[in-house]
Amino acid sequence: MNGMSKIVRTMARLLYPFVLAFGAYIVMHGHLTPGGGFQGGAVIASGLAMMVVAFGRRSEKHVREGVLSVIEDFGALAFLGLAFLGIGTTFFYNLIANSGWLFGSSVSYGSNPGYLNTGGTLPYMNWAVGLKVLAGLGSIVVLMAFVFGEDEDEDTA
Amino acid sequence: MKILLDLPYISCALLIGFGVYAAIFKSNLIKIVIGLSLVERGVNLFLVSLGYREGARAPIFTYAPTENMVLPTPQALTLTSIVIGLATTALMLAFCIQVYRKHGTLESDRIARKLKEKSE
Amino acid sequence: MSIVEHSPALLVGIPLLAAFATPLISKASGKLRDIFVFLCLAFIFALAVVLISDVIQNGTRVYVMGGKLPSLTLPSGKTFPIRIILEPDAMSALMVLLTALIGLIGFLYSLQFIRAEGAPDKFYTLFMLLIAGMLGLEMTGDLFNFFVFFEITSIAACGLVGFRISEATSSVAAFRTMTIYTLSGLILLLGVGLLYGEYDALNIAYIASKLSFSGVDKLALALFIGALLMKIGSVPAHMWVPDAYGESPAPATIALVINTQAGLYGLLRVCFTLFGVSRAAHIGWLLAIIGTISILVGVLASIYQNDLKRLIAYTAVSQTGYMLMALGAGMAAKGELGFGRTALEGGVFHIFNDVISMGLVFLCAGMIYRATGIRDLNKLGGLAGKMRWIAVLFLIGGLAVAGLPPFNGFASKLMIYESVYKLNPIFSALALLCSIILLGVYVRLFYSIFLGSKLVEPQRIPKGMILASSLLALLIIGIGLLPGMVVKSLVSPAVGALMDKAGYIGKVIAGGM
Amino acid sequence: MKKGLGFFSLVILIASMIGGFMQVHDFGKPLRTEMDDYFIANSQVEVAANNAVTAVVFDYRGFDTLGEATVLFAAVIGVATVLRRMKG
Repeated sequence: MNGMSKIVRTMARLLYPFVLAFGAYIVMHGHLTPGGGFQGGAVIASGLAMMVVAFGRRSEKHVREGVLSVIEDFGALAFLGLAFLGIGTTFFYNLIANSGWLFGSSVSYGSNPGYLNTGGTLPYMNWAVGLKVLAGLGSIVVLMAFVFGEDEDEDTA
Repeated sequence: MKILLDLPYISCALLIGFGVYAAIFKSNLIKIVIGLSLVERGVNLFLVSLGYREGARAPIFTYAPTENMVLPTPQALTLTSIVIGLATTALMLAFCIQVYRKHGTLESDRIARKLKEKSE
Repeated sequence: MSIVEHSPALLVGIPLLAAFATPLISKASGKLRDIFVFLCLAFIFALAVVLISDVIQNGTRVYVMGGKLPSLTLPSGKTFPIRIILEPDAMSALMVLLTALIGLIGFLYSLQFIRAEGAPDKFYTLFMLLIAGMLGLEMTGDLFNFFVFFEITSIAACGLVGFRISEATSSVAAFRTMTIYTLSGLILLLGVGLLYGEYDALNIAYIASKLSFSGVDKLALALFIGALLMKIGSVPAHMWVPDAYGESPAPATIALVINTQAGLYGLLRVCFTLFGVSRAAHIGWLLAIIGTISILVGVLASIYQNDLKRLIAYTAVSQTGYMLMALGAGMAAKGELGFGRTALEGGVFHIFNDVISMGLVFLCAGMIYRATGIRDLNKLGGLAGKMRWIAVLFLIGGLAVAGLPPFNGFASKLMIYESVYKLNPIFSALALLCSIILLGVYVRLFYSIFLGSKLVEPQRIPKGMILASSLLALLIIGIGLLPGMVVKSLVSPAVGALMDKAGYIGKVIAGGM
Repeated sequence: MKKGLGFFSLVILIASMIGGFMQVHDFGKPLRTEMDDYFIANSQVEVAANNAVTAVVFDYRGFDTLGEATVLFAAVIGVATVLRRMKG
């Protein structure tokens, strides 16, 4: 897979931080606005895919499958750990909601402007799942993009 | 008139029907994957349209009036099923890549012929 | 917090923990990973023993995911469950025990098997995911959750089928298997959607208590049955079985065998709990007919096979047919009338026996392939001299599959013949005939692999693989000697739990406070 | 021949499915909503989340989401297994 022209590469480099910021926003506000860990993670992974398409084989050094798979494992373990957090009561019990810890303040029923410091384990889980999805989708993209070696590239492309 | 009101259900049926047709009668592996994706989209559309209430809004309380919201469960189910569909599609495409690497083609009858030649 | 109370959640959580942590740990050290996976599997097995002894003593358990109490199934003042509820009854517990056992034996076998295949970390991860998916599938009491675990097992299983990338056929086989699995998963999801639209609920017990058998309900149930028949590889969709069983590495194949039985468990759950055994008579006939055709097709196709693992895979199709026939006959007799209950017990007992004996045969086939690198029966021969112990193990497994007296397969097949004969003598006669042909097939197989002129020089087989297979052989002989005890202590409670629809529903509906 | 058979079965499949879907409740008028009304009414009080869908996804049906994350994990491992570099 070869990279694309200089114009595309420059635009991709310009857009990349915005895509990342937008994805992080969606993950962070998952419990308040439409979106959540999966959606935000997918947005970030699409940013990774954009870089892979624009830079081709040159991006292989920066977006490494090994690093992504470690991030994915950590995301999955964090999600499972958050689920195990409530095992004193039941598996998946939302221990932090309405407890006063970080993300633990309460909300009353009805419309409100949206308070970030709410949701209990939900924001933590959103972050865990977001990490997992961005790394998982990213590593699928990387694996599929670079599956053919340099020499095979010539005759199959 | 009822037919027009139930248009989403009919489009689900069409999507699922065309998808199953492609998955069974096409010989190109990529087309089979496309067919299965179509089926999955049809089922997802069906799930999401089950939860619609007339004139209702999304079940999110941020800056929104609280009366008349659509059902949240079908949306959650659809979200789950979309991710599952994505995962299956990715894995099937990986198998397609591997088949292409091994046999140099994606036509199932040609692959079958090659395998037969090899075993003889 | 007691471990008994939380055992259903831990039985899913621990294998998932093992699966997620395996890639990280194997980056550090391969030996550490082996120890870690073994400890997790041993813990799962211990939990399964705890669960089954508790369930048989105290009846069906409920575990509410994320509730204020594990047993608080309904929210305060309401009459409907809102959270996901795990509901292992005696039948689930039996399947869980079997899955944990096969997981442990498959791991012991693969310790020395998989190192030669490359990428052991990925193999163990997929293996643990498959085990986790099956454990969840067997315990869940929620329809959508059932679909999710169904898909976990499908994807992990297909990853294992395509594991041997050096062989030209494995990716084709994996693609075919994946097509069938995906289609069956989507059909299942459509059925779940139909029932959700009708009752605004996903809990199996709650839906079963409300089910009115309108047109939509019947359509949904038909979709469930169709999807699960595809998953277990009965006749109209049996073509994936030889592909999948033939191409996967041996320890993965035995996990696939129990995965098929987990699908059969889902079919039982749908027929007995959603339908209720009193309404399932015509479905029973349908299943019995499909089962008989599966037996015929599996046995007849196995005669013409020349590939070792594909041949055994076709006999596995016929074994699934025996279970379907027995369970269908039991349903057709509504579980009463004297022989209905025997048929159900025979079917469930045969699930147990089939996993063990089929597993042993597949493990032996894996060792033969490992020692010679050949799967073509025409090129194998005269291995008995160098592989005496494996020849004995293979003979035990083959005779158990064919259903010869001293082994476990005989006990369950006898129950099946007796009871099915009272429903319809033709089914029973065909099944008996096929068993005789099956015996012929295995004798021929044994002859062409182990006797005759020596065609290849086998390599040495590591001790761990032989040890794991010997454990299964011990189980076969043990169950064959004491079938009455196993039926009484494990199978009979499972069948009782399956037929007790009111008890299953009552556990959820009466759980409010 | 094969094409005609395929077209015929396609028409039958779609017609029977439309027939089945027509028996489902009318679009936009669900028959029962008690479980979902509970989620809408209680997601803010019990889970402290404004977004009822996220409350369902991560709290009430969190176990499904764990399964879903596992499916994605399995797919990634599966892709990595199938597309791994072969020795030699």
